[in-house]
Formats: sequence, structure tokens, C-alpha cells
Amino acid sequence: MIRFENVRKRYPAGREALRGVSFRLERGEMAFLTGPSGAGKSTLLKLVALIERPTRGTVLVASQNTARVPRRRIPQFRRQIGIVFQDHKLLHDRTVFDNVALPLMISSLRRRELRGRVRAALDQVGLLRYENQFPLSLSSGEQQRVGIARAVASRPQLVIADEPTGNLDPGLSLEIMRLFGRFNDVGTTVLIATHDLELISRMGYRRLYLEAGSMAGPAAVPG
Amino acid sequence: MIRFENVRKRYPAGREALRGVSFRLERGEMAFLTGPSGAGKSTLLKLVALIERPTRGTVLVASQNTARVPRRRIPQFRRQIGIVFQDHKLLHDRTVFDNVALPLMISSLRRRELRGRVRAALDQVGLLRYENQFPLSLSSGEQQRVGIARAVASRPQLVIADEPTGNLDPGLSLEIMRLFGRFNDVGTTVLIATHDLELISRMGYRRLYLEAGSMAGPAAVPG
Amino acid sequence: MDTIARYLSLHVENMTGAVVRVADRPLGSLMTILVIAIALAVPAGLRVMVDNARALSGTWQGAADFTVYLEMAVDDPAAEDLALQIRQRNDVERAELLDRSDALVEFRAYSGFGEALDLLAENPLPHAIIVRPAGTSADLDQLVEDLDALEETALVQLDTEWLERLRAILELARRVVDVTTVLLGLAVIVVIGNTIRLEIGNRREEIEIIKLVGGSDGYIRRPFLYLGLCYGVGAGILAALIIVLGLGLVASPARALMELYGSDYRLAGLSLADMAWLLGVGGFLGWAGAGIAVARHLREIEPS
Amino acid sequence: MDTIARYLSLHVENMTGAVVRVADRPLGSLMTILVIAIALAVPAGLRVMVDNARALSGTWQGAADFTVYLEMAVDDPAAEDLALQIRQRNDVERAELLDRSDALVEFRAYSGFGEALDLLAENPLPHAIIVRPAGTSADLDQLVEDLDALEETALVQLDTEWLERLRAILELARRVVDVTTVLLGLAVIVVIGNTIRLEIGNRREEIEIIKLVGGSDGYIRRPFLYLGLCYGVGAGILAALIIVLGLGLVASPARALMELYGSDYRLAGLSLADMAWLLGVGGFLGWAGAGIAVARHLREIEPS
Ligand SMILES: Nc1ncnc2c1ncn2[C@@H]1O[C@H](COP(=O)(O)OP(=O)(O)OP(=O)(O)O)[C@@H](O)[C@H]1O
Ligand SMILES: Nc1ncnc2c1ncn2[C@@H]1O[C@H](COP(=O)(O)OP(=O)(O)OP(=O)(O)O)[C@@H](O)[C@H]1O
Ligand SMILES: [Mg+2]
Ligand SMILES: [Mg+2]
Repeated sequence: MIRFENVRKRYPAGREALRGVSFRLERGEMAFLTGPSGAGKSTLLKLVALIERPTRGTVLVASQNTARVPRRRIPQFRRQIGIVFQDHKLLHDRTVFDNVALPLMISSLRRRELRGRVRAALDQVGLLRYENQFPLSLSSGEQQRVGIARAVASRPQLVIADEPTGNLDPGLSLEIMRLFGRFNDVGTTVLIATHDLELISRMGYRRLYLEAGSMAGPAAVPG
Repeated sequence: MIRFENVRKRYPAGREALRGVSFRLERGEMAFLTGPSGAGKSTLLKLVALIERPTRGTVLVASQNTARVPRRRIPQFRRQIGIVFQDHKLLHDRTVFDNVALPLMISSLRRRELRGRVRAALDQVGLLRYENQFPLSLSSGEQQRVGIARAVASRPQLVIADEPTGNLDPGLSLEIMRLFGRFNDVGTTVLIATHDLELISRMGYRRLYLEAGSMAGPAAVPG
Repeated sequence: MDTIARYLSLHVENMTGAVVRVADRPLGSLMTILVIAIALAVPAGLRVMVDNARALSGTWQGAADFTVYLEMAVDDPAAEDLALQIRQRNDVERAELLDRSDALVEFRAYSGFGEALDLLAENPLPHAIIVRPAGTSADLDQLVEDLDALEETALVQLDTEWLERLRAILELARRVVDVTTVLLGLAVIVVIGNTIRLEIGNRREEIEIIKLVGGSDGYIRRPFLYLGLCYGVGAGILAALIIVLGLGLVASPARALMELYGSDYRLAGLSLADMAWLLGVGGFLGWAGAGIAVARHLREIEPS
Repeated sequence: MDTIARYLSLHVENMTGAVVRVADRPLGSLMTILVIAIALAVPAGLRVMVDNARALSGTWQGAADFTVYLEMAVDDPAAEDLALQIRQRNDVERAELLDRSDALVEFRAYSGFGEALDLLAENPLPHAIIVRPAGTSADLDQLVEDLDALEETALVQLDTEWLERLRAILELARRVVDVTTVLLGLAVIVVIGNTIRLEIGNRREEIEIIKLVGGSDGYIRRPFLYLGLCYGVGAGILAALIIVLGLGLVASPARALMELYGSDYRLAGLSLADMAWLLGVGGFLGWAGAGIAVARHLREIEPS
């Protein structure tokens, strides 16, 4: 599903965030991406979502070489990925329901079906009772869960999440990670960047470890 | 330094975030505020910083009754508090240096002194080399540390922090918490909301536990 | 079929979204609309005034009639004969003999020295023939030359000075209005473009997020275009209102002017067609300004 | 001392900050400035035109001289005597005898029927005295009445019709320009207010953050006021430029008009004082518009 081949990313500022990363995530796999602050985890996820492009090397997502996706095809490309952002990225002037519905509206889903899917997604993160609230009136943990609901509402084949439990208490974190596990069980490929080492050690999925822009340890499976 | 007396907070939406909270934090004390997502931790900190006002009850900060601080005195009131925000709240069009310098500029500090203090604060969070970068080019952990540097640069008598290590790896989290400990050692009062139970159990400061808007356990010291 | 229906429903949704947004911040949007309306109303209003002045100048004097004065010696039958002769020319539409005595009356009425002529001892005027030419101004020169060459003719006088002055004034006014129109038309586009640009800036986060979850450029662009259209059409309506009010304000000095000329000309207001024009132009400029702004600024906003 | 110095340095910092912000997004700011400049330039330019027309109308005819025609029977010495008598009145500034033969020449020159008069058999004109009144128009009525009552007087003619027409036209033009000025002055304030409002919206996050770290309202307000001032002053300068260019565009038909009147009047441009005025008005409106917008919208933004 995801394949990195000797990927390097140097930001305009001159800092090198990734220095030759190669790995492979199979269709239907689920893995955690860990590493210290500034290691390049978010950068790696951004390359998958075509928010950034690699300086060198090849990134393949769902068998498409991202280098060959032109600007105007990016929206279509992104619609097959569900993304959970570190800083939630919710629209503050739309209700929780409308936020979760956004990707479905963009895909012009029929109203009836849209409604069902949005409510199902909200239910899964335990926020159905807040569907008519605005994000600003939610605690940050609640906002984070709205972001997760939005990412999965369109039932994408690939979900990537950047520290989806950074603002959650341990109990809720475990629950959310299990939710991702359930998506994985029904065939979704999942890649999660997280700092919560204790939590993931309990869950036993594959771990990718990044440090200073390089993949280290047994996790690195050269493409 | 902080005293809550039977404080209730009901948001316009009708949800009750705090249901009668009383506690006391002495001058020079340091404490952690914990509790599940949506328990009211952020709300409590907002009441301290006068970002929200209580529906009922009294909040005293540095011997001032916040109910008696009129709107136009709020800026002055806030200048005595260093605040670390859950979502960093950095200005994206100013450099790291200028962000950290902002509270000092507002207090019209002399240029020479300002420079010294900003660089000292950046040094403490290990980001001195990034002083001329813009926040967007930093990883989220790095941004969080810039926020911490800004909160302490003006050497306030009270520092409050909302999940300051939510985006940091365990090693860095410990380091940052120790940094807060050092501020506390020189007399600063510190109140930190956090989910990182494992971490704080290792540090042994006082713990305040919130659940569903009420303070529970031995931490609650009625005013 | 289904796709088209969905596409249409998307459009309707966007359109209502734009209207809702305008209505949502009534004051801010009204301010924007007001500025655009003023920028539309000023040139349109000035144009209405100039058109009025032109129509009025038309009622003051017909075509460029001119007068052929005959020698004092030419008597009545000879004069009538000559008038007939002139009337039969191709380049003459009408030729009328003005009898000596009639001429004096005419002279009194038009010269502005009327009463002074009562002091004259005797009728000092010769017969005159008033000619209305049929052709172009080139033909006119030839006609004048021909008539001047006749032996009965004492003088051919083209009394077009006053008309020429008026035309020159109106020409000048028209030029001023043209400059104003271009300037303010430009202002409309810039105001709308600017408003949309700042609106885009205000919605930067929203745009980023929509791009992140896979919204296409078209999807993002549409509400802004509708917003521009709403601004433009709203401004067109308001502009019509402003012009009606503005004409009311200048109506009284205009009437005073009419009275001076003894004219019963009534100031023409804004016709329904003019109003439709204003709406159309407003809507078009709104759409265009928004389009320019969106094209320029939407690409700049990329999620990071 | 030190506090004042710091306060001043803060101001300077804000001012340069505003200029930097304007210069930072050259196109967007230039657009805003352009709109304001146009809104300033149009009424100012129209005003210059109307002023020119007034000055010109002044050169066409002096004060409201009028003519006293004497009976045909009054001979040269009697006429001269009468002129002297009139000249000595308090309400008369000047009185000049126009000799019968001189009068014919004069009549020819001004009546517009000049050449037609060559056809007259003999001089039909009586002596005339041209009187320039000294007092107000109320005095004038008395004067005319007195002179009309003299037995030598055949007719008193006030030839002010043409001047009155012109004045009426100019009065109308002035009224139109006034309406335009009010409308566009309003537009300037609204444009600036609107721009600052959207600018505030764009900086919502920044404002929230500054409030959170203890920035006072004054601290937040200042850069916006300077920004408004910069827009206004910049627009004033640009407006002067636009007027100069616009006058250039209407100069040629204006010259044609002058020639028609045989006048060597030269179109007056924008004086230095006018330019200073434009800058001042622009700066003031900019500051005021920003102040209004800031007062309205700054309170709305509170951190949450
Ligand atoms: N837009 C950018 N421009 C320049 N440098 C950047 C940019 N984004 C990230 N960087 C740098 O690249 C490095 C890796 O950043 P990244 O955000 O990928 O780290 P991370 O592993 O996600 O860290 P964290 O756990 O703190 O979120 C950091 O040193 C950061 O400063
Ligand atoms: N502005 C608001 N309007 C309405 N309700 C609010 C508002 N802010 C918070 N709430 C509600 O108040 C409750 C407490 O929120 P608060 O942000 O204090 O929780 P928290 O303990 O900080 O949670 P987290 O750990 O997820 O950040 C939540 O149920 C939340 O939905
Ligand atoms: Mg990151
Ligand atoms: Mg919180």
C-alpha cells in the first residue's frame, strides 16, 4: 500500500527531515511510527498524503507513484486516504456533523447515505450526542476524536494519523487505538505516528522507528 | 496563589464543565491537574487566566478576586501569568525569537534586556539554534517548546500549562517537566494539566484529579 | 442524470451558502455592497444627466437650419419664386420664405434684443429664406456656396454658434463622464477582487482543510464566485436606488434651468432597461472580480 | 523621560510596521489604495472642472452691466449730460455713453447677428448708456426703476439672460458634484473600514494571541490605525496623480470649447494647496475609517 524507496526530504530552510528512508507497508497492514520530536514522523506522513513532495527517492501509495500525480489530480488522490491531523484541523464555523460530513459532501454522496455514515463514524468515537455542537465548545480530546471520525467516515482504504492520542487520557487513548485496530480488521491499511510507547507496546502491531530522519532497527524493511 | 471556592462553570451551550470545585494552590507550589478527556481541566485553567469567568463561586489569583478585574485591566492581569497552550498559539508570520519576545515587547522591556531573556528562555528548551526560523518550519514538539519558552521568558510568578507535553516523546516530556520543576525551585508557582500519568507518578508533585467537573480524591483541599 | 442532479444540487447549495454568508454578517456585507453600488451609481447617474442634457438640447433647436437674407431690392413675388426654386433642390429638405414683417417678429423673439428693436424707426430687415438642409455636412458646404452665389442673395448666415457651444459643452461633459466611468468601473472590479481576496484570507484555514480532505479547486472556487455575484447584483439594485435618490436631489435646480429656457422638458429618470443594465453590469463585474481574485490567491494557499 | 522615549519608540515601531505591511503585499495594498484614490479623485476632479467653468464664465461677462436706451430724439449733448448725472449716483459704479454709431458697432459684435445688420438701410439705434451698478441686487431693482422713470429713457434692458442660463447650468453641475462628493466620501470611509475589518479578520489569530499574552487594546489597535493612515495618505497621492492624468484626457475637448468662445482661458490644474488638501482628507478618512472598524470589531475577538 505504501512504499518508500530511499526517500530524502530537505526543506527549503535547508534542514533535512528525512535522509534516505525505505520501507513498505502492505495492503491491510497496520503499523506505528515512533521516534523523538523532530525525527521526521510528520514529514513522512505528509509525503504519503502529497502535502509535501520528496526531494529524492520514490513514494508509492496504492500503487501510484506520487511523483506522477499532477497538481490538479491531488484532490482525487487525497480522497482515497483518511488523514487524522495532529492539530485536529476542524472548521470552527460548522457543526461537528458538518465537519465529519465534509469529505462525503466533497465526493457528492447522496444525502441519505451521508447522514448514516456520519452518524456511524461519530458513534464509533463516542461523540454522537455532540453532533450539533461547534468544535470550539468541545474539549481538545473531543475535538481530536471528531478529527478521527472525519478521517474514517468516507471508509478510505488507507488511514494515516499523526499523534491521534496526544490530547487524550490513557484510557481513551487505548480505546481509540483499538478503534483503529478494528478498522484494520476490516481491511483498512493504517499508519499511526505516536509518542505513546507504553501504549503501543501493549498492542503488538508492527513498529517503525525513525531517528534524525533515518529508519533504524528491525522495523526498516528495505523495499 | 490560586484559590477556587465552590466554582461552577456552565457554558452557554448548557454543558456544565465544572460543578463546584474548591482547591488552593500555595505560592511557590507546583501541582499536576489530571483527569479524563472533557473533565474540565482546560476550563479550570481558563478561569485562572480570565479567558472565561465562573458562573458561580470565587476565583482568587495572586490575592486578586478575578470577578473584580474589569475588562480593561485584563491585559495587566494576564501579564503576571505565563500560559502554555495546548495548541501552541504561535504567530506564524514571526520568527521564533519574535514569538518568545512578544510578552516582553508588550511590557516595553528595554531591547538589550529583552534579547538576553529571550535567548535564555530558548536555550532552556533547547531551541536556541532555531531562533530565526518560523514556527511552521518546526515539528510540533518543537513548536510546543517555543510556547513554553514564551510563557517563561517574562519570568512570571505563576505559570499554567495545558498539556505541555502532549506532542513530545517520553524522554523530552520528562525533560520539560523537570524544566518546570526548576522554575518552581526558584519560587514560581506552577500548575500543569496533563494526561501523562506515568510521567507524573515518577515526579512526585501534588496531584489534583478532576472528573466530570468535580475534584475528587485526596487532592481536593477545600478552601 | 443522477450526476447532473447532484452537480446542480451542489451549485444550489453553494449559491444559498453565498447568500447565507452575505446575510450572516449583514453590516460588513452591506458595506461592501454599498461601496460597489456607489461606484456603479456615480457614472451611471452622471450618464443619465448627460443624456438628459442631450435630449434637452435637441428640443432647443431643430436641425441646423440656416437663413438666406435677400437683397433689400428683391420684392415679394421674386422672393417667393426663389424659395420655391431652393425647395426643389435635392440637398434641401425644406425652404420657407420669411416675409420682411414676419422676419422682424422672428428676430425680436430670438435675438434676445427683442424690445430694443421696438426703437427702430422702420423695418430694417430684408426678406429671408430659412433653409433646412437634407444632406451631410459636406453637402451643406456646397449648398451654402451655391445659395451665396445667387444674385438675389445678400448674405447666408449659419446660425449654429449657440448649438455648437452647447455641443462642445456636452462633448466635454461626456468626456469627463467617460473618464469617471472607466475609473469607477475599475474601482468596482478592484473592490470586489479585494474583498474576495481578504475573504479568502479570512477563510485560509477552511480552504486548507478542504484541500486536505480532497476538495478540488472548483469546489473551493465556487462559493467565492457566487459571493462575488451576490455582491455585484446586490450593488446593482442599490445603485439604482442611489441614482433615483440622487436625481431627486438635483431635480430642483434642473427644473429651474428648464424654466429659464421656457422648456417643459421633464428630466428622464432611470428606465427599466437601465436598471436591468445596472444589475447585469454589477453581476458581471462581481463575478469577474471574484474570478480574478480567486485565480490569483487560491493557489497560494496550500496546506503544510 | 525613559517611559516617553519607550512609548515613542513603540509608536515608531508600529508606524514602520504598518508601512512594512503595506509594502509587504504590494499588490493587495496597491489595490486598496487604488480604490480609495479613485473615490477621492472623482469628486476632486469634477470639482476642479466646475471651478474652471466658473472662472471661465467670469471672463465671459463682467458684472451685470445693463443698457439704458434713450429716445431717438435725445441729441448728443443731452445724452452726455444724462450719463454724467447717472455716473454720480451712489449705486452706480460706472456709466458710459455709447454713441449711436458706436452702439451699432457694439451691437454687431455681441448680438451674433452682426453681418445681418450690414443689410440695414440706416443706423436704427438710439444713444445708449451702459451702467455698471455698485450695490446689491436689491439696490439694482431701485436703480433700474429710477432710470426707467427718466423722461429721456426709452428702455432699460438687463441683458443677463445668457449669464443666468450659464449660472443655472453651473449650479446644476455643482449640485451633481456635491451629491457625488458625499457618495464617494462615504465610499472612502466604507472602503477603508471594510479593508481594516477584513484585515482584522485575517489577523484574528494574532489578535487573540496578543490578548492572551497581555497586550492591551491600545497596543492591538495602533498598527491598524497606522495602516488606515498609510492607505489614506497613499491614496491621496495617487488621487492627485489620477486627477492630473484625467485633466489631461479632457484637456483637448476643453480647448475646443475655449476656442469656440474665442477665449484664451487656460484650464487650471491642481494647485499645491489642493494636493495638500487631498493628502489631508485622505489621511483623515483613512484614520477615521480604521478607527471605526477597529472600535467595532476588536472587542468581538476574544480568545477562547
Ligand atoms: N515546513 C518545514 N520547513 C522547514 N523545516 C521543517 C518543516 N517542517 C518540519 N521541518 C523540520 O524537519 C524536521 C522533522 O520535522 P517533523 O515535523 O517531521 O518531526 P516529527 O517527527 O513529526 O516531530 P514531532 O514529534 O515533534 O511532531 C524538524 O527538525 C523540523 O524542524
Ligand atoms: N466554549 C465551550 N462551550 C461549550 N462547552 C464547552 C466549551 N469549552 C469546553 N466545553 C465543554 O466543557 C467540558 C470540559 O471541557 P474542557 O476543555 O475543560 O475539558 P478538558 O478536561 O480540558 O479535556 P481534554 O483533556 O480533552 O482537553 C467538555 O464537555 C466540553 O465539551
Ligand atoms: Mg509531528
Ligand atoms: Mg483540555
